[in-house]
Amino acid sequence: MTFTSLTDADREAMLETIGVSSIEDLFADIPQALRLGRRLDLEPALSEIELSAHMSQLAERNVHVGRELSFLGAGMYDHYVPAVVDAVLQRGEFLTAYTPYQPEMSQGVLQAIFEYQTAICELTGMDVSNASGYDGTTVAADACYVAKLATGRTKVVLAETLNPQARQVVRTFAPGFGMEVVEVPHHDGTIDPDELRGAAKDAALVIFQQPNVFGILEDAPALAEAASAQGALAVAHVDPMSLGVLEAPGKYGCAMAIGEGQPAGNNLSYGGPHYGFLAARMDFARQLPGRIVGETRDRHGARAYVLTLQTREQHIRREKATSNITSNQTLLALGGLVYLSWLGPHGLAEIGERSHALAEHAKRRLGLTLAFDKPTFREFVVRTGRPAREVIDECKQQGVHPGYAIGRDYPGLDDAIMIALTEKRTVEEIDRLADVLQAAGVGAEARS
Amino acid sequence: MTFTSLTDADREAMLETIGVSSIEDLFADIPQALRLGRRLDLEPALSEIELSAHMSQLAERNVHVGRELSFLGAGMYDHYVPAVVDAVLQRGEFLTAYTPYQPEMSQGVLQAIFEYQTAICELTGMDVSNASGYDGTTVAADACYVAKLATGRTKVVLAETLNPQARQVVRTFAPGFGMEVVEVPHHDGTIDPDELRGAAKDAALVIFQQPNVFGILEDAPALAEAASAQGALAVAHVDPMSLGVLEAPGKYGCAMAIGEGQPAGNNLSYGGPHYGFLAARMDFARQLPGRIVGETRDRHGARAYVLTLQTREQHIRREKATSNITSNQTLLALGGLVYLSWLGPHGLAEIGERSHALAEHAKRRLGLTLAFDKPTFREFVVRTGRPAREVIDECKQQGVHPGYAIGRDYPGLDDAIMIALTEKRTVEEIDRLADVLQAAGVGAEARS
Amino acid sequence: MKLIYERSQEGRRASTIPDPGVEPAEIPEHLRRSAPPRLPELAEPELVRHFTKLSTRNFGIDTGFYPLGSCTMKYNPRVNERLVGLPGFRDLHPHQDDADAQGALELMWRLQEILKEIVGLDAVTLQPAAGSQGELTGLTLMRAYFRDRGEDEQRREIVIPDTAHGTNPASVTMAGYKLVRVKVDQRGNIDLEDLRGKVGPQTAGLMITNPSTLGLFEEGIEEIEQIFHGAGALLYYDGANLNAVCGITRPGDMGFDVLHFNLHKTFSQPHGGGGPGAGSVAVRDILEPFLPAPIVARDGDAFRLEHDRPKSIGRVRGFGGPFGVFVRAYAFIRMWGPGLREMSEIAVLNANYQLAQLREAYEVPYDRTCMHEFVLSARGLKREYGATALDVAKRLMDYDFHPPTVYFPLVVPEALMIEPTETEARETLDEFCEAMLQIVREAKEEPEVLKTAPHTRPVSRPDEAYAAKRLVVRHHFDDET
Amino acid sequence: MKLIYERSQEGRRASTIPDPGVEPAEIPEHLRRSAPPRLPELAEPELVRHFTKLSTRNFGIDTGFYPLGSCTMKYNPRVNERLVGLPGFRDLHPHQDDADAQGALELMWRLQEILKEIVGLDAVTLQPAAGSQGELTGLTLMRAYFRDRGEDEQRREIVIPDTAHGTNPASVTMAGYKLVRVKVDQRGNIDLEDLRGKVGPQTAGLMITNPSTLGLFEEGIEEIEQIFHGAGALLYYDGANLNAVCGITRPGDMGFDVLHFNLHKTFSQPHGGGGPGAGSVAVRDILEPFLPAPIVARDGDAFRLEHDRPKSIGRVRGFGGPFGVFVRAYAFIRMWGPGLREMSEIAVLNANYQLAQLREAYEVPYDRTCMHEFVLSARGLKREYGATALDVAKRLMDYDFHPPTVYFPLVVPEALMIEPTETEARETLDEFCEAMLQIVREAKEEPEVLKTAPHTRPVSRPDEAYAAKRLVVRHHFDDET
Ligand SMILES: Cc1ncc(COP(=O)(O)O)c(C=O)c1O
Ligand SMILES: Cc1ncc(COP(=O)(O)O)c(C=O)c1O
Repeated sequence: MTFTSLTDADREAMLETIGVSSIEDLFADIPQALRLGRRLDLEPALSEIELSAHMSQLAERNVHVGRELSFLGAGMYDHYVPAVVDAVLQRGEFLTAYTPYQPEMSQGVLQAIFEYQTAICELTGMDVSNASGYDGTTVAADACYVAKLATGRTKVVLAETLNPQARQVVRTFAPGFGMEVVEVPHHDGTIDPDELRGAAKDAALVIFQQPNVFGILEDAPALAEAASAQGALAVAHVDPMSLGVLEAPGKYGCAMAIGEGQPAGNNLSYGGPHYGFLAARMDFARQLPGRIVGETRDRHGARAYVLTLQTREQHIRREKATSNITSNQTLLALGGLVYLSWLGPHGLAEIGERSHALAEHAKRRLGLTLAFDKPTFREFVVRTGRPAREVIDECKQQGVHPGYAIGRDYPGLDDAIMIALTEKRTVEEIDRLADVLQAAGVGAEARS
Repeated sequence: MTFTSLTDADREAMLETIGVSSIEDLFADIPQALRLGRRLDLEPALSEIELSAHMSQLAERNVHVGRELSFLGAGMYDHYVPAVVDAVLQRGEFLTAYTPYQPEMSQGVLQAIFEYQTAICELTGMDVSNASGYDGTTVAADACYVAKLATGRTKVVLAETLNPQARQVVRTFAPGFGMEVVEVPHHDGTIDPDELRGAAKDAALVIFQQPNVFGILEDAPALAEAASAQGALAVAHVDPMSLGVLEAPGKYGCAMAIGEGQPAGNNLSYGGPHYGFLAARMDFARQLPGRIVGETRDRHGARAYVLTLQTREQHIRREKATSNITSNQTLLALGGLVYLSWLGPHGLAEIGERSHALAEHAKRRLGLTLAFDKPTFREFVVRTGRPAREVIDECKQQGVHPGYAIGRDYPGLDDAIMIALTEKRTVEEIDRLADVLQAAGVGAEARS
Repeated sequence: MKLIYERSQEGRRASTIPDPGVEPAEIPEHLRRSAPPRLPELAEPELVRHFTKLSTRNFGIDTGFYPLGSCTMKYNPRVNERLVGLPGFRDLHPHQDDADAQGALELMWRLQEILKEIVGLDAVTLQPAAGSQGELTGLTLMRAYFRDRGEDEQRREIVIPDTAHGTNPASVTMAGYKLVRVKVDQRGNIDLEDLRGKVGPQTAGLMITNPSTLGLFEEGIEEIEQIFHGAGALLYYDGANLNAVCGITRPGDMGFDVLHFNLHKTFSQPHGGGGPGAGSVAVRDILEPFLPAPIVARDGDAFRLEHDRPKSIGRVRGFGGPFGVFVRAYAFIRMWGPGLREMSEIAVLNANYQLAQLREAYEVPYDRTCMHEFVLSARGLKREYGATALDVAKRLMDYDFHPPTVYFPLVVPEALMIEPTETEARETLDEFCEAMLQIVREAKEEPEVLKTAPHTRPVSRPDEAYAAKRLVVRHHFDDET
Repeated sequence: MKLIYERSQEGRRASTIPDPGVEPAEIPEHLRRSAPPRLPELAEPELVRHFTKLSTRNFGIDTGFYPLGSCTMKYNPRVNERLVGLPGFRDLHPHQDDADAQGALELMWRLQEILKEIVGLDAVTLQPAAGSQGELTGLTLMRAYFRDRGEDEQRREIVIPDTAHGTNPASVTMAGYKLVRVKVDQRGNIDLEDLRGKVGPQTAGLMITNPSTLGLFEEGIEEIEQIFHGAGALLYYDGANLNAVCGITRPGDMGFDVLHFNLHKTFSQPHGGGGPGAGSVAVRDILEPFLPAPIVARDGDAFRLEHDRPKSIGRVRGFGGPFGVFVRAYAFIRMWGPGLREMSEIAVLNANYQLAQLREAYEVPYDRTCMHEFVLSARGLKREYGATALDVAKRLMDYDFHPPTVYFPLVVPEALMIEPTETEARETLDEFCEAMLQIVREAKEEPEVLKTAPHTRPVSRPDEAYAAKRLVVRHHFDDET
């Protein structure tokens, strides 16, 4: 009864209006044999009070980033999400609305998406952004479909230094798209532009990541150039938090820029929901998946915003649509917009610079062997000389999660840990990391 | 810079408009000798990120009711505050508004207060309620001032079973009001109506509490009758959460009903901010302190709400005002309204019945000697046979706070603990209380 | 109102970033940003005002009745927002070790179990990000199944009725299948005659909602099941309309082999102006080996992410899925408990109650007892007074209602698709119906009022063609050419 | 719009209360409730809609500019709402043992220290619930001090200027003092001539704000101090206007002996439609023994509530004070740090900037550099066009601004008291001034527009006299007579 208003009096009056004698009658069209005929076998209903207690117990059994000192990254980052983000997202008018099909009812969210699109375009140096994709992995698959529509080609080239989950998602869907996937291996942590150029022949697109999966800076301009030289679309998978300090993909010849929005304004939330972003040069606007908001004028000539280029979409084009996406991640993208507005250009640059500086400091402070000796951004891979899982377990006993065991994704790196730094970390915390690693027998000579 | 918009360009343009050359010039009227001439000696500024970390550390050092099993009550109760309350209070339009001086800008809060006043009148059986007092102690002092204005008498009679903090506050302010305070002692936990009748002679008012400070049910109708018989105003200090099951003071002859609103919709928050409520028979409307909202019509005849009877108030009547109150506790009272609306009459009665039933169950389950063998409501005092502080400390080692050491307020009860039950508690938790008490050598025979 | 970029002033900011007090670090010159992104620059007070004001130009369920058919716009319990905000959920890193994420994994496991019971199927993946992705996942599972049986080359077709939601055909194409359309009969059911001719050894499966997008239960479902299973094909259930049948009938019992949930619809997720959602997929045992990894598995009292699934189609999204959505869906279902059936009963009751009040004034293309939603046609209004479904929709705004879904399903001309959900009070249902009836009178008496509606919203009838022509899809700064 | 009671329907409810599964318990018959309170009955969706809609009929700082003079309506940082919601603060029982409330006590202790430094005094009590209660507390402290010296009978008078806020005289009466009024001179300062004649052995003290409610710094403050202290009296500082002078000048250094803060003003507490506030009181050492108990004391690294204060006036409120307000005030000050002075500088700059734009079009009764606020008079408008301060206020609403404080201070006819605060952007200040100037033009050209304003709000000029006459102060149910 808590979320419904039906009283017995209502029920009777309503059944009478309908002209049936019981609710059961309303289900007459369902063949008897198919009726369930029993109550669902679910646990007893909980009141809000009991539910809160139960959920608190579940939540307590998770070690969140406030409960241990965490250097986990690998695609999801513990950047600070300011209170204004929550405050805006919890406004019922945003929270409980749906896709702005009726622009008169939804100028708020339409304008917000338009502002979001602008922010993504500014970050990436692109002309057009959609209203969001599901996450940083699915936008990679989206990019493939765009490239197929745009080039007519079917070959997908992925850098091996692209996030493994993104590569897996592309592999899952490519066959359905009628596309085949080729990977270009890394050498010492980065992709060789010449090798990529070879692989990109006849390719619809090339997707590489900057900074790459190891936190290393690829020679992204050279990779983009290698792809474009073959007529393949160069697609950069970028970290939004790097774009205050790293060049915008649009400035080095990419056709599209995609990425995971989580670091920019979303809580970690055990992996979702977050937003994926996808932006492109104007040439590809008509091939993009998902919602796009455009500016127009209303009956009285006033500025207004609407969903535009809807002829790309499934509800109009059906089996010829550029994508099947309907529900997207607007609320999370709105979080991204609020966050980026809170930061402003200077805040974004500062986070980039300071996370990066902390990472460089950590490299020096830990004094461990780097898996790859190349310039990185805010994340780096060290070798511990011991099975990484053991080292991690021992550090966790001390309340420190030293980072991601990247050997899980890249054979031969079983003793490697990838350490991520954000603006939330401090020099003292890095000292603590050094201490627990040392106690775990890693970097014994590091203690200063 | 975070909460201000002033850029250097703004500053210059603004100074120019003003016609001064520096901000310093604006302070020319302040005698040189009085200028501080140094920076304030405060700790360095914190960013939101650092502040959050710092405040989390402080918060972590408090053992809140989610971290131990708590049977603390004694005026503040751990009832469940539903999520809708927060959701409403966090609406910026309510949260960041002030007193509705301009009714056109504030119909939202005015109507809400009108609804709150109605709810308080319904609970207490009174005709008029103000928009809130500071808390359950200050409304007792308010009631004294009302009674002085209404009766011209100056004697205040307090039941000894009235919350000690409320009595202390009355004692602090009564001299300023030109009133003197008399207390009527309890006998075996309750007030004797005949003794009260004697004390009430020439009194302006009598304040008693129902259920009283020990959780015991006074013979409230008899107390009210004893006060009224002497021409004193009978004032009941009531627990809102009891009023689904206990009679409304208006029904047994009280002139006023006051109380602490916290149990009804406010978080514990280490004692505040909460709301105090004060309601009265219509006869006393013109003596009440604080804001009162009334219904009226606007220029077009539409229903509207305004602050009314403002001629009582300090901004009009100044030294002749019925009170000096300006800022009150509207937001917390709004929380109360939302909460009471969430409960509805049935929910309120259920909480009362169930908390009460749990308390009776706990009495049986613990099997301890009661300090007073009289009917109680959701809270009761037991004797432990050991210094209460020791028992409490030992139980707390086991993660259970068994209750309030009421010997602090009432000499001779040094081995007593007052145990409060709310709808959040369960039979299993009472078992756990029994176990830890037993381990502390209390109620050894209680284990079933 | 102004764009946030138009409120921006150089040098302002809301954030302060702590200075870690370490040496600045280098970025290789040729990779360094050449010009800063022109993000908004404003102090926090202005930021909050901007978004507060924007929000007042938006309409949500919290604002009022939102009978957007097919979208199940039910009340979103506020407690769920509090629960997803618990630090143990909100701040849990997805790479956290299973041992330190037991609460989250248990929640997911329990949700898997609950979902299986609700639909009567054998296994669930929570990974898909939304209904559409659930469809693509389900179809990809079907292909994997047939590939495993050596039938993928042979079975190239998916049958879809004309009433289908646009995502269904779009997903079919994206999964590499060929679309075969089947007609709808006089009662709004799939035309069995037409169907039989279209199913054969080339058929991979059927894809339908049930109740259909007409809000009608597919009366021939038992026969349909036989036709497909008889031909060795599979049945896909689009779970968008599950709100009609929870605890009443189960897709698994109807014979469906694979389905997606729209957790955000049936189990009340705030739709957030477009999303997030979750498109969890349930399958019959024969399809289980192909489910995406990871899946949450239970060993005694411990829970873990099972990655090692050799026949899996692979990953469809990052990590285990949109966890925050699971928290809310799980909480929602736990509050209903075994009485979840009542949710669907009331949803269906509410819809029929409105249908009863509107069936005279509007045309009802298939006049049957509806399920949780119903479709009217404004064809009569259009013919007689020139008032279209769009006009009705726009005029409803002036009565403070969000319009229903319009012009869908496509088989109904001038369609108005109304889904009240179970969380609406009778008075609200009545008020909406009164407005709908009043609009019919207006169409007759003062059609101009409809044609120029809405009259009370911040904008009125923005020009979509103009938008598509100009293609201004981002703010252009003054200094740009 | 409807009252929540008018939306109520018997039998509906939002809450479910767990059944503990124990025997029901008795209540003595004659104490049992005879008829249930008629609280609202509605399901949660309707509840949320009701209050959401109500909120849209309210204007807060988050909505727009709110220059309500004397109330310091500055932006309320959102992070503070998050911080008070930390379970360690939100769910801490006030009877918790000191050892288990160390974080809360440390926060209060730190706040006490900070407040002392800001005002240059020696001791602080956080207990008072609001400014008014701070006044009453301060005056009661003064009485205790004089009683202790045997002078209470002799010193019965408190001097207050005509500009004083209404709470000051009201508090004087409630503290059992007699009020003596002192005039204001041509420059808006206290008339020293008048003052000298009113201070003597019968004087307990002075009570003023500085800057005064005219927004002007009391230029004779040094002399005033000598007059009072010379007569053995004390000086009370009403801290309502502290936003003007933080880090610039300190009441303690000016010679004040006791003051209250309005933590909710200066240190940015959401005013919540009327409250909560906090009226912490600071005193010079001579008054410290009398402060209300408990006070937070520090022993090394441990903090405790000190209850044992033999000379204390006693308690003025429950527990240690409005703790949630302390959390926010402490957080606010920590974000500013030693640069807090800048807050006051900008507040004063913003006020002078607006004053400069408006001083031509409106009358400025005391034309000096203002502090954080300024007072205009609409006397000229009234004389020439019949437009009153109230008309200006109402018309401002149509420009989406909250009106300033009107008709206060009483010494200024047709007063408009404008306090922009430091959190407003220059554009906002400009827009408000433009509206004020436009209104002057309107007064000239179309005075009716003013007289009938506002035109854009849910109601317009509700009849206050009618309200006071009818005295409908609660909903009356239909079945009542
Ligand atoms: C019938 C139907 N199928 C599928 C979908 C797609 O679901 P989603 O929006 O979650 O991708 C929708 C909703 O949009 C729908 O209504
Ligand atoms: C000058 C002045 N003094 C005292 C007060 C009283 O403060 P409070 O509202 O906190 O009781 C106020 C504000 O209302 C004020 O403006």
